[in-house]
Amino acid sequence: MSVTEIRFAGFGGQGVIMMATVIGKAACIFENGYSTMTQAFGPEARGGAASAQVVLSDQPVLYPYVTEPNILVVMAQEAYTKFSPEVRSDGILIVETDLVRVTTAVKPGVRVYGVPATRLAEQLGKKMVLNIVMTGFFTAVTGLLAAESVRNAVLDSVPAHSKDLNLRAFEAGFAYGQKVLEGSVTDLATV
Amino acid sequence: MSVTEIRFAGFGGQGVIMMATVIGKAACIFENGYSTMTQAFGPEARGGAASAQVVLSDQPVLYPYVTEPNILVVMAQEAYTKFSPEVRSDGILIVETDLVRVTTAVKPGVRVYGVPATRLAEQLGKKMVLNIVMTGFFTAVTGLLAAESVRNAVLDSVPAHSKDLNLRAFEAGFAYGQKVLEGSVTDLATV
Amino acid sequence: MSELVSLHENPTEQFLRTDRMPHIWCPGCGIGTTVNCFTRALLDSNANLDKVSVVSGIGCSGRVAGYLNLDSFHTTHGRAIPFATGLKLARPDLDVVVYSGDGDLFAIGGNHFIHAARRNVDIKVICVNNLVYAMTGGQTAPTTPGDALTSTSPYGTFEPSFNLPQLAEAAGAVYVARWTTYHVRQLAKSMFEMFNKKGFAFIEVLSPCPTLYQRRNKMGDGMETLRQYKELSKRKDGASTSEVGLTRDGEIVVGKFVDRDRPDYATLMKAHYQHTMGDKYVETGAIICQ
Amino acid sequence: MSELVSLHENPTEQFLRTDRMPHIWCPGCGIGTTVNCFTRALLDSNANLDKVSVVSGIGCSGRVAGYLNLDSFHTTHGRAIPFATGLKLARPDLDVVVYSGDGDLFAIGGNHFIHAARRNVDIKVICVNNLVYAMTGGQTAPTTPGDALTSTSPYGTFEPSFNLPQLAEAAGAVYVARWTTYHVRQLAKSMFEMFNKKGFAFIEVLSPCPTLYQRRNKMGDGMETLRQYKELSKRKDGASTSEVGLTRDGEIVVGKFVDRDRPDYATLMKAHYQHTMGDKYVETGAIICQ
Amino acid sequence: MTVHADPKGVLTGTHFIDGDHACCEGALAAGARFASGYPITPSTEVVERFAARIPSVGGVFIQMEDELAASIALQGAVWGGAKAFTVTSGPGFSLMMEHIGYALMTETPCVFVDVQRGGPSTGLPTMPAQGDMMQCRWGSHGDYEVIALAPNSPQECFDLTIRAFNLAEKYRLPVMFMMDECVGHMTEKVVIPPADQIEITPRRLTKQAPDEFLGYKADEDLVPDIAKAGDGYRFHVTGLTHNEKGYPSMTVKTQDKLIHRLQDKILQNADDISINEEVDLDAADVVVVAYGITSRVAMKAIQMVRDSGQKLGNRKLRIGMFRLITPWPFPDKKIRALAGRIRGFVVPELNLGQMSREVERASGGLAKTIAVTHAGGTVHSPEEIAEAILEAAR
Amino acid sequence: MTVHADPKGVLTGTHFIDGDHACCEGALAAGARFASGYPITPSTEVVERFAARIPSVGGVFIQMEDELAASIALQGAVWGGAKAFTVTSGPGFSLMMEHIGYALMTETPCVFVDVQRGGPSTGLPTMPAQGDMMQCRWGSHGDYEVIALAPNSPQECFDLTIRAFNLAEKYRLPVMFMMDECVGHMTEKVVIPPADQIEITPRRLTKQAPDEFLGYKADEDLVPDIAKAGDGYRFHVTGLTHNEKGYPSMTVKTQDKLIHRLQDKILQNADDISINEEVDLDAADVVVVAYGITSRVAMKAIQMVRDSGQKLGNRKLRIGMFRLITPWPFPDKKIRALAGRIRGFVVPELNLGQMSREVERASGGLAKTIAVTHAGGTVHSPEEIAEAILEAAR
Amino acid sequence: MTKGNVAITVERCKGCAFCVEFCPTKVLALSPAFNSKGYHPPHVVAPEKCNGCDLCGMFCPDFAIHGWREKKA
Amino acid sequence: MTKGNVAITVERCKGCAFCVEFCPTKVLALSPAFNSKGYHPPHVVAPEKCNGCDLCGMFCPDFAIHGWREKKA
Ligand SMILES: Cc1ncc(C[n+]2csc(CCOP(=O)(O)OP(=O)(O)O)c2C)c(N)n1
Ligand SMILES: Cc1ncc(C[n+]2csc(CCOP(=O)(O)OP(=O)(O)O)c2C)c(N)n1
Ligand code: SF4
Ligand code: SF4
Ligand code: SF4
Ligand code: SF4
Ligand code: SF4
Ligand code: SF4
Ligand SMILES: [Mg+2]
Ligand SMILES: [Mg+2]
Repeated sequence: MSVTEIRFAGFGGQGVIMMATVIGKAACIFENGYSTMTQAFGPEARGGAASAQVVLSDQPVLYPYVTEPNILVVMAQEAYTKFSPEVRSDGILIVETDLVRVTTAVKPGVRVYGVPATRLAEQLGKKMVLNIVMTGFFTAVTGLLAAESVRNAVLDSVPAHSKDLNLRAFEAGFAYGQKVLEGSVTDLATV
Repeated sequence: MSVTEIRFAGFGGQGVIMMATVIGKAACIFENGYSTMTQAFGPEARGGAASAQVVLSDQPVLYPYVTEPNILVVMAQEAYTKFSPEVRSDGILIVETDLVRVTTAVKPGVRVYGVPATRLAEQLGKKMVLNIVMTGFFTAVTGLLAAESVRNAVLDSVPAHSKDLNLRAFEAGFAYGQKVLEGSVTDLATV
Repeated sequence: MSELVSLHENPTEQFLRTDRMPHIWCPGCGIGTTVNCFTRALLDSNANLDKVSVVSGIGCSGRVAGYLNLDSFHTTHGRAIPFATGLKLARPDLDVVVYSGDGDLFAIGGNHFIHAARRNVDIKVICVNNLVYAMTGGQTAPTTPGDALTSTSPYGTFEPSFNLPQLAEAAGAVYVARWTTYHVRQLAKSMFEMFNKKGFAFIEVLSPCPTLYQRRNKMGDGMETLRQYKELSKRKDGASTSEVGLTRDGEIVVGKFVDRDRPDYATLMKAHYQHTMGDKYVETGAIICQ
Repeated sequence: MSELVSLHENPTEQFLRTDRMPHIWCPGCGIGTTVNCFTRALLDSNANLDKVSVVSGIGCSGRVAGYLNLDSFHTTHGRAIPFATGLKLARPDLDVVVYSGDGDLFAIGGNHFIHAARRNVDIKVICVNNLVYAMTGGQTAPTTPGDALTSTSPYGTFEPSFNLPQLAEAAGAVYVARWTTYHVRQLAKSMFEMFNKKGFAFIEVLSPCPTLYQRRNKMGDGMETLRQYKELSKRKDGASTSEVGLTRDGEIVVGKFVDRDRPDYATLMKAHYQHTMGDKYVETGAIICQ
Repeated sequence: MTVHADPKGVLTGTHFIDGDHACCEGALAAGARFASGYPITPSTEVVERFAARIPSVGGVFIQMEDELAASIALQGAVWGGAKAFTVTSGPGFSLMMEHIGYALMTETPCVFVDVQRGGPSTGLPTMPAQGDMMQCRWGSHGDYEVIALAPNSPQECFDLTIRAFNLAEKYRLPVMFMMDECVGHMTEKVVIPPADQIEITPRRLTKQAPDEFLGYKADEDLVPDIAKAGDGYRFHVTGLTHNEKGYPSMTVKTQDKLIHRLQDKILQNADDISINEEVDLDAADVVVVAYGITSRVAMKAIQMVRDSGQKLGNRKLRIGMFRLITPWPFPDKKIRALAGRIRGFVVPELNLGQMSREVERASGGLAKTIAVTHAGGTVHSPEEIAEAILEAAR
Repeated sequence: MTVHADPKGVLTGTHFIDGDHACCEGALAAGARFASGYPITPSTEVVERFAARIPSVGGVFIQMEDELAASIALQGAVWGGAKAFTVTSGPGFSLMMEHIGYALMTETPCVFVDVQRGGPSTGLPTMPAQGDMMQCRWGSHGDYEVIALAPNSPQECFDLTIRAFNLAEKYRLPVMFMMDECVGHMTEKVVIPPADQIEITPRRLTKQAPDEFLGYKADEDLVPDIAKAGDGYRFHVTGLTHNEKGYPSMTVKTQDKLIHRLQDKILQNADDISINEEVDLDAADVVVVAYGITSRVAMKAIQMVRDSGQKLGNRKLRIGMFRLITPWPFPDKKIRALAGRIRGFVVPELNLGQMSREVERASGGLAKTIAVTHAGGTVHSPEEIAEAILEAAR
Repeated sequence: MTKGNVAITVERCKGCAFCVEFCPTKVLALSPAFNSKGYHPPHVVAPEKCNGCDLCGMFCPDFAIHGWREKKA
Repeated sequence: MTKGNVAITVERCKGCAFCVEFCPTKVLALSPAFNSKGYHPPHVVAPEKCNGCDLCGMFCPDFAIHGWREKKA
């Protein structure tokens, strides 16, 4: 049984939940896996922190929450501070480079990838799609799911009138991710 | 253990509950017995039937309701119809003679006493005290409790300004009862 | 004459569950009088009686539903209005009448009253106001006026009471009237009007409770109260509702105070969805499951 | 200047549970602004702060009690007013303020509002009206005006909303005012007046909820709402409350609408018992058990 | 320090009154000076008497607009410093469930009186039942323990109401006073002692200074001291999960600690809280477990069986009685111990089997449990119970 | 006659949605066309989705002024002929207790959804618990039985909501749909079949003529046929004790007959109503009894123990799982039978021990019961449960 | 004047006298006799005066009396 | 004009700009810098214009700013 735990974290309005939904949907609807998505609710989260969790598996998921994420995606410094210690030592950490400064405290062995998703989204004309940029990037650097599956999940999750924009956002993130993998960009602020 | 079950029945406004209270109180406060009084409540009783039950005993009363009354006091025809079959065959039936017609269906062995309590009360100037007249009569014909105890219970149960009137009512009923016992009056309408 | 008697039936009779007679109401109680007016209004309205539902809460007045030979609901204390709201929204083809007491509608049920009036749900509310909680033994109600004795105010009430027509108007009712059980013809007519009014309509009927209000307050029996109604009532149609508050033995302003038009809830809903959803909106008449 | 800064404290600071800061309210939320006005009013009133209790229900606005460094009660949803009623009647020496949201006070809590107003209980009610149930995610409230989008009205609301000042007046409030969070000075002054008023006093404060009302309705952020308040508000002291209903983007009538005198519940009670029971009446001040 | 009742509230003497009135007198004797109510048969007499008595004692009765208001207004009064209670019957009790939970969570000492009538729903408004026994334990959402008392006579309505108030103060919680219509509307002799013979548990008012005070930090007995409004403590009270200071703290850890303490303050003090009448248990073959009015009918049934000279083998059948004066917390251990030495329990109740399930559970299969159910409207006939006793003996 | 779902309400296809949304889709598929609600976390998403969906399906959603109104408005709609439901969480569920009793007493077919969050009182509004399991059984005054379902995944939120509506119609009663925050807010794949594969139980509308019709005279299965308003039946509905005609009849005899029938229509049909998932029970040494989200965590715990190769004597420890899909009516007989052949039960719940008491009671001392309690706020760690399994095996 | 009639269901009457008092033409009086529940029902003392207005019927809280007009044949 | 002062608790600010907008004398502007939560707090751009009216303090929903007047010695 292979299980992958993923946490997405940022602040309200960044579309963190949507990212988790897209990944979860890609896995269980567009590939033949199982996935469970949960999100942190809470009055304390009013305009504050937002986080979502996805567990992917080749068998039905029993335990619904993430305890030690294989992959952590963070889009805010507070989220980084709170969640980065949880990542497994063989895990992946993905950050929004303009919003998160990666400290040296990251466990050795953790692969770290960064993308200026907000900036890329702004270049597409709509800051709002930063989450889909991030999703594209995620798809590229993790290689967890087929790009086609995630693309379909994106299309299935956004309103009709914005399908095009979101597709472009996905591709932008995906392309950036491929470049990062090739080593042709590095864009990580570290303290 | 000696137990006496008594039911008082009539219609709303006749002071049936008060009669039961006075007898119950006389037994347990002014004599050294035990007594439990209960009453029939019910929306169905709106302006209609009223009934109360007293169980007297020389030991604490366990079962609170009357099943086979030793004594039945009725002040309305409907009450008579409903309850007279319950009286024990060695029991006592007391009726308001102007309001109740005693039918021959009464069990043999049941002693029947009648008093025109309403009329006697009216003679005292206040129809309202018919229940205390009846209480006096009850005290006389049953001999169950000392007249003094019941008299005290009456005084303890009525408002200060009407103590006098009620005492006279009690005496009127008591006197009538004594006369009935002596055989000097008989005043029973029977069908 | 005796022949005629047997040929002619009391017009109320067909509305009664005669197998439940006699009813539990006391001698001189006004609730039955209001029922007469209600049945006369129904007759005049030519309503299809199979399509009239009566919803009551709990109380002496709440027993009305149980005596009327219509589809009838004796709900929980205070909740006749939201029950009626659900029934009416599911079945716009029915006439839904709420018939209950002052305590039921305005003490525990007060919130539902103001909200249904605000929404302008198309239900008709008849409040038998006997100024007291009768069924439970004569406690203070939010309508008990002035300095009246009740079982929970053994030294007399001192709380200010509601002015029901004013509250109804402020909350949004489209039809507001007050009568007493002395005003049998006017009441019947008002009930008839109410049936023809779309939206949240409200009639307050002052009614004697000789057993638990009048007696405790040495106000005599039902008859004496009716005489008092006759004497103290003043008809002022269109009176400002802020000026019709009741006092212990002051003037009783009666009449129709409010009669205005405002689209009712279902109409608003339909129009709104048609406007916003266009073709996608599936309008429903009666919601009846397979 | 830096020296002075450290010497001078924010006047609100002493009223805050600073160990609970930052609060949970969103950027641009108006609730905090109303708290500033409240604290300024309290300062001006020279009240003994140990004797002021704040009672909230549940909601974003209901969190006020938890942030104020006073005796404070975060009760159940809708029940702040009856809790406050009990507290005030047991402790007439306390100033009891109810501070809560529109949903809390007028949806689930509507009945308690009208009854406390009727009784004229001496409590002060501040309603932060953000036109929505914010805490639970932005559902329709009985105050949501016109055709606004909410999470339970995804195609827009169509229900008529309450006119809160009118309802308050009809139910019996002795002081009724409305302001917005743009009117900080007027609001503070009004709150001050309210403290000096005996009886049931009510202030409605319109307040932005950028996160759950404004955003969904594309009305911008808190700032944009404040600008709108500024533009649309019209001060009409003494306006007839029947004419101050709110619409989606129409005029916002602000001002003090009602300021009248009526003996409060405790005063009525005392006078009544003195009158009816004479010497036998044992008047109580604070009810405190041994 | 022994605190006695305030003589103002104590109607010392011998009275012939019903259970509802006796309950009111008990509350007055216990120091209750505030009641918020809403009329409902068969409980209204309690507050009617309170309304008549309180102006000459000093205090407040307020009839609220509904049971929601009635069940929270008293809590406001309690935080002001009053001893307070509310009174209702089934339908109203259902409406009070949210506020019972609030009182438990905020540790507000007070008393809820439920005079049980026939249910469910409007049911039989004027007739007896004991159908709310599980409701008083489980009727509010979430998890908690409760204390409940069940009087079987007007005298006990008086005595145990005082105990209910005392337990409420000692353990800082709402106590459920579970009467039934029969006991509530039954008139008997009630002896009210002089005030100085009535012991009263005072409120556990904190002696700490405001800046040190933690309203939810418990003492050894798991109960925290309390402050009242107006004394400068500037405390906070919330129904949210809260820390020792009373501040909302929505964490798993705080929840775990708080909820367990609320449970344990009852369970760990159960020996102090729980009282039961134990009659002839020592060598019993059959034990009748009963409470409220049913315990009296059961006693009559036991007498009937005894009088009939029933044998077990060649000796007399021995029947004991275990009366649940405090049905909650349920006396698990005692029932378990009894189960190990008897043949069976007989549990008559005016319901379809509520406390009998607890007897069954607690006896762990060591003795059989015969529930003598009754849908309510009146009491059992002693014969029904007697029959069950014989069955249990077989 | 098989009745299928009305395609209008059925969103056939594969979806990635959470339990709350799936519950709403289940209700629509089951034919619900009316919902009255009042917002409360974590249940609001159910009605939010209903509000979004219903105008294009045909029907009404109304947000009422409070839970009292929400829990009775749907009953008005039902008597008009609609299938209807309401949705809430703990505090609102407490407020609905009176009306659950009314629906039971009047035999009104409908569904009450409770998405459980941490309690008591306001507690942990956004975090999971299973603390209302006893409340849904006992929370209304008076005595009754209920049917409750507890889904453990969004797929089951869909499937079992349909079942809840079907049971409501078949047995003319309110069915309790007991979700928990975790299941409600968890997003997974949900497959919605075509309408013609969804079986729907139609309302048992009477075929009798109005003058013969008795709305409370039961058929053999103890369930009476029903009429709807507007069809000339001129029926009466009351929460008072009533006779077969539906008229108030406040007698001991009517009460006895009615209340027992209401109980028996569930108990005598328990085999039809009750469904449970039984995994590896045959030769089990230890059986885990669980429901809702906890059943999944428990399954993980069982796998952990299995994987660790635990032995009993010299063979592998055998662990079974008994999942309460319908916690109520409780499967007394099955648990009793199991108790006779295993060492112990392990009952993990997000509460301080609720269904575990039932397991303990039903097992009659034949096997031990280990409750793995949890105050809520999150789910158990599988390790806690695993440990209890080992303890039960000892 | 139109001829009116009035009918009384004696056993339902509870003797409130509303009909007697509010009959505009004083057709009725309470009878000295009791019905079986002990109430004095009304009886017709001036039949010729009845105009069939049914005010008695509208007032009667016990549905025990009503008046009507004879239809002209 | 009375001399006024204004103080800002930068870490509490959530950048709503109410203070900036409603300062009658335009003393404030939002700073381009972020506080640790990522908001732009105000900073004083025209200290001499401040009259200490505390309108900023009354508007600020986060209790992050206030103005006051210097007492004349
Ligand atoms: C929840 C609940 N609370 C209280 C009651 C008791 N109760 C029954 S009727 C009633 C008052 C009725 O007063 P009103 O509506 O004025 O009717 P009336 O009897 O005066 O006609 C009350 C308090 C109840 N049945 N249910
Ligand atoms: C009995 C109950 N029902 C519902 C809720 C859920 N709830 C919490 S706050 C709230 C609405 C709050 O609205 P409002 O009073 O306007 O406050 P806001 O958040 O808008 O400031 C609701 C419905 C609850 N906590 N308790
Ligand atoms: S108690 Fe009053 S309201 Fe009830 S039936 Fe009798 S008179 Fe009418
Ligand atoms: S959700 Fe709205 S009301 Fe609540 S804190 Fe945010 S802005 Fe304020
Ligand atoms: S019908 Fe009219 S006139 Fe005839 S008796 Fe009746 S009230 Fe009098
Ligand atoms: S009005 Fe009706 S009840 Fe009253 S006296 Fe006349 S007939 Fe009898
Ligand atoms: S008003 Fe307060 S929160 Fe808003 S920008 Fe100014 S200092 Fe910051
Ligand atoms: S105190 Fe007044 S002038 Fe000074 S910064 Fe604040 S708002 Fe501007
Ligand atoms: Mg009334
Ligand atoms: Mg709001």
